Amino acid sequence: MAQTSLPGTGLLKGLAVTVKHLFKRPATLMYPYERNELAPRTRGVIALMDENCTVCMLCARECPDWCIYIDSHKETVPPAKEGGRARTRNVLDRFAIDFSLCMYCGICVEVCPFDALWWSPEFEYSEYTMDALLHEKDKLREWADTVPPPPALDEGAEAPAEVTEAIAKAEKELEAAAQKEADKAAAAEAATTEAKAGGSGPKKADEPKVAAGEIDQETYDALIAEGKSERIARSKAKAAYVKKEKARLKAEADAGGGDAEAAPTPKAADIKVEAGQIDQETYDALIAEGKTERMARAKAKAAWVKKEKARLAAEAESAAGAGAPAGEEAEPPSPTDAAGSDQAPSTDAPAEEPAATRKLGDVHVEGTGEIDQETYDALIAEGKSERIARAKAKAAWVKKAKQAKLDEEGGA
Amino acid sequence: MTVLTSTTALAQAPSILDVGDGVVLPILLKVALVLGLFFVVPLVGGYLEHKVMGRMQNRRGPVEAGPFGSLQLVADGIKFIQKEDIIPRAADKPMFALAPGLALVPALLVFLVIPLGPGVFAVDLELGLFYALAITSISVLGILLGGWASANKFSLIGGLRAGAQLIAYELPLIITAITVAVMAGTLSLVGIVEAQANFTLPGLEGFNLWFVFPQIVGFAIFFVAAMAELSRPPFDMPIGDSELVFGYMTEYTGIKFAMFLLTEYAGMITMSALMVVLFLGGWQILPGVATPGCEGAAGIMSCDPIGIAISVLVTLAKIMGLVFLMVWARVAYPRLREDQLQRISWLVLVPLSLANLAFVTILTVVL
Amino acid sequence: MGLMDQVELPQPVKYVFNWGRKYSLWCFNFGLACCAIEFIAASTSRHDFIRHGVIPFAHGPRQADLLVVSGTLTDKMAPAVKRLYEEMPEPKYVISFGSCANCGGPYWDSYSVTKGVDQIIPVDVYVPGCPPRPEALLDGIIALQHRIQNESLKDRIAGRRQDPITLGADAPLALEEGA
Amino acid sequence: MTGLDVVFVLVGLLTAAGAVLTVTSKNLVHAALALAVTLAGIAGVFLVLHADFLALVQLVVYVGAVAVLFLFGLMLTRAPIGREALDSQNRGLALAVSGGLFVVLSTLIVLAFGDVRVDAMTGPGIDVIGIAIFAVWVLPFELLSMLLLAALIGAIVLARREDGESGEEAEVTRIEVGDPPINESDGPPAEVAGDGQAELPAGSGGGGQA
Repeated sequence: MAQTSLPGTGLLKGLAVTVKHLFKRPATLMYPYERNELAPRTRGVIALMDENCTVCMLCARECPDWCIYIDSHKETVPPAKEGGRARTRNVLDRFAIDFSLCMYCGICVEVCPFDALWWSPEFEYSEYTMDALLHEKDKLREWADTVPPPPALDEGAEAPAEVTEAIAKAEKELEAAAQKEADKAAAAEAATTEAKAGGSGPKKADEPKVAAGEIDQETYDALIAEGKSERIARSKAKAAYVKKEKARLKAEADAGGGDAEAAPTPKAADIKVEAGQIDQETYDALIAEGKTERMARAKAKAAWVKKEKARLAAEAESAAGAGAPAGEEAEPPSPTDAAGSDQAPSTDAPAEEPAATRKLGDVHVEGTGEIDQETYDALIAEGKSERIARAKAKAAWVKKAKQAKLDEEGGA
Repeated sequence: MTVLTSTTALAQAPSILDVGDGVVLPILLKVALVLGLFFVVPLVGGYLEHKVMGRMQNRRGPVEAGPFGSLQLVADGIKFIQKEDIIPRAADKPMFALAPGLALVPALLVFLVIPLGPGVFAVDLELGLFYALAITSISVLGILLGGWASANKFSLIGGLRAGAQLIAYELPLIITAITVAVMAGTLSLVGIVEAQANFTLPGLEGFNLWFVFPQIVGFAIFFVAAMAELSRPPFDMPIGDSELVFGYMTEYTGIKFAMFLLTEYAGMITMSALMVVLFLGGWQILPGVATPGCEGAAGIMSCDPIGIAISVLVTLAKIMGLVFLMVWARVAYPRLREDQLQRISWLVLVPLSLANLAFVTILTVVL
Repeated sequence: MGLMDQVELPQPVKYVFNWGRKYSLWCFNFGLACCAIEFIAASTSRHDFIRHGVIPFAHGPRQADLLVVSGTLTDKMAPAVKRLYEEMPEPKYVISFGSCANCGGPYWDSYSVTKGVDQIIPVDVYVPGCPPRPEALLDGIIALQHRIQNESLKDRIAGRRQDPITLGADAPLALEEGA
Repeated sequence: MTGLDVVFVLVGLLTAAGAVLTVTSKNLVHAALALAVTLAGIAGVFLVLHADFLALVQLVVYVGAVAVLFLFGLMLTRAPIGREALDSQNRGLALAVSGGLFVVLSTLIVLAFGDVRVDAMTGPGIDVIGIAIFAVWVLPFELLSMLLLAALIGAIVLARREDGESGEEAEVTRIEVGDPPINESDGPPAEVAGDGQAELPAGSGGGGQA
């Protein structure tokens, strides 16, 4: 205390401090309904992309806890062409991580030479029995669906080597295709208007993405036709299906949010949603995927809160933009839905996109990490690794951006 | 809630043994009133404590159990019923079982005389104030015995601390209550409320005042002493969990533990109700403001049902306000040391309350 | 207790009783290592598990319903955990929080570490992590509440009596029985 | 026999049972509790006689204070409060003293009030009691209070320690909490951290030192 103060001022000061906090907003995160935005490489759980695994056993050997169990057998692959030599390769039979023992050091993820192991930020897998914490291959593969895209590079950072290579290649192609410029520009324009029409119309039948279920089957057929093994084709087709299903659900949610009725007090600054309801579609989808009832319920609740927030944000926006119909304002985030993970910040995406498009005059925009979704999906469907697909999709995006810029200049 | 006896019958205020008009129904109603008060209001107080404490600590407090977590204490109660009843082998079994009841019953009996509104009370004793203070002083027997019977050092020390604390703070509490009785000229709680409706300071005729205005010192003494009597933080040395595990409650489980807890919460309500009656004008809305639907000075006499309902609500609101103050102090201040506790009582509160009593008595005689 | 572990209660009563137990989990934290910090984080304003009816830091084992063992359980400490668990009144629940408590974790090969708290007391929910996030504890608590809501107290107590966890002759510890 | 008579008999029996238990109990704390029951029973008897004020005084003073102090003393001192057998070995003497006392008291009471009829339905109000104490019997009352004061002083004198073994509070390190009296135009904060320095006003003190 200051030495001149009256006796008792300290007591009053204490009361003042506490009562000040009474009127502050609580810092509490309403956990099952609200979640922290976790970093993409949060050490939540280790996911396995078993198609990348070559059974080199590096992870199991480096694991300080020895909590990785790998079984494999050798298969003889017949020669690829006449006169060749038969080769042996390892086939993964069992890959299990004992998460009751794991110390989450991440050495296995670091040493994996083929990007088969990934960190996923999921942490909700408490169990009633300890043996359920031994996650087998299938479970680990499921976690791989939850791995979010890597964080964007810093502003002005040097692009990864594969990206610069791809960009150089794309530029060459661009120059080679200079004479067809006009046709391509027209095509691109048509494509963008089509996409916008699909976005503004709340009817889901117009969207090309809705037919995703059949595409999933196509992917499978294509892969089988390409001579991939049945297992790989199935897993990839499944991944593709999950991705597309999620995208579709999001699109539906946004379409549904567009024509929603007035909500009580839509404040733009900070939207608070009273939780307690669940998103039935998500719930059904998760149950159908075989998740436990508890997890499905929690996730559905979170999805509901997310949707509700998006809806309120859209409403607030439409209220601000005086007269603009809500349906147009709420653009479907599906084109920017990067890797189909449910962790992607869906509310931010539509707000960022127009700003990025306007800045396209600057050629040096390539470092921002935008990717061309169609290319990406196509490459993933072709069975390329996620990393390569991303790099190529980035290159494709740069290409398109340049075309758009050329168009603009030509128009002017 | 019901209108039980006429308020104007102050002259023939009944004795404790006069249970009513000889009809069974009023007695049952009184029992229902007291039990309802006893079980519902402390739960509301406990819920308020949870929530206020949470918000003052930037938390939300209970949310899941019931709407806005309002059934948290109900859930606690249901759980305590189901818990195993452990009696330590070395414990004095009859005493161990008796102690929570001995602490709880006095807390229940105090509710008999608490007036919530005009005519809304179980009995209006001529000695109501004295009765309330006398009954609360018995609770300490249960605490002391519980601490001793547990055959646990921490329990024993906790019980002794509780005993020392209650004896130390009983004195300023009673002296301050006597001061108010001197001002009001009666020991009846209803009478004290009515006295406040007519109280003015000489020279300020026309300005109706509650006793808290001339007696702000007395109110402060009573408030501090009441918190210490109840072992509420920052005066919770008897259960000081950093030193004594849980004090006299260390060995208690299940329903017996719940009885001790209920004693504490009920005590919080009764002490707040006493403060409301003694200092804050009972069921009056504001000094000199008549309650709608009531007659008499400042509207405290005969009321129609709406007036009674408003009065009861006003009383409950005042009680909850004081509970809020107690929780506020709990959050703001750290626990005292045992010697600081005794020093505050004997060297500050007792002389202060004695001087206050002398001052008020002399003024009352002179004026 | 008393009758409740003898007879199967009718459904509505059972629902209410289970509901009461579910939302009143007075929590006794046995903090042994770094996981205890995450437990404390779960009790602070950011995560605030009082929202779920988990009243933190029960003063002693007698008032606790939920024992959270968070951290490395050493052989030296094991008797204390078992004793405190036995001092808790039934029905009581245990959450094993973090890899060390689950089965030894990084100290799986240590001479002085008990390989999992479930070797000495029955565990209801295992929370994985090293250490787990505070939200992971909340998830474990929600899982436990889910379990409590659907359980039968009679079966629980009967199961407890049938196969109590006692350390056999081959166990590494020599605990005093009923310590 | 009215309802009050029934209550009187019941309360009387309870009181007597408590009294018997007080002297027969082998456990000192049980005996103290039985004494509390006896004292509370006497309060009940007063209540039956419509002496409400007296009953409440009995409760406050005897049950609330005296019994608690008894228990307090038992638990603080080294009295055998456990399961140890308790026998003072003076039964004959105790019987003689208490029997004699009973005979004397009952004779006195019968002689004094034997033929007085008290109307049981109207107890004296507190105003009557107040006037009796502070007007009629004020001298004996003041005498009694002098006696109590003497007892109080005597107790303090007895309880006081000698100088050598005084239980004074140990020295504790004082920690100054709060805003340090720093003025940005003045000397370094180390200078104003001292105790003597802290007494000075923040502005002038630091400047004078610098």
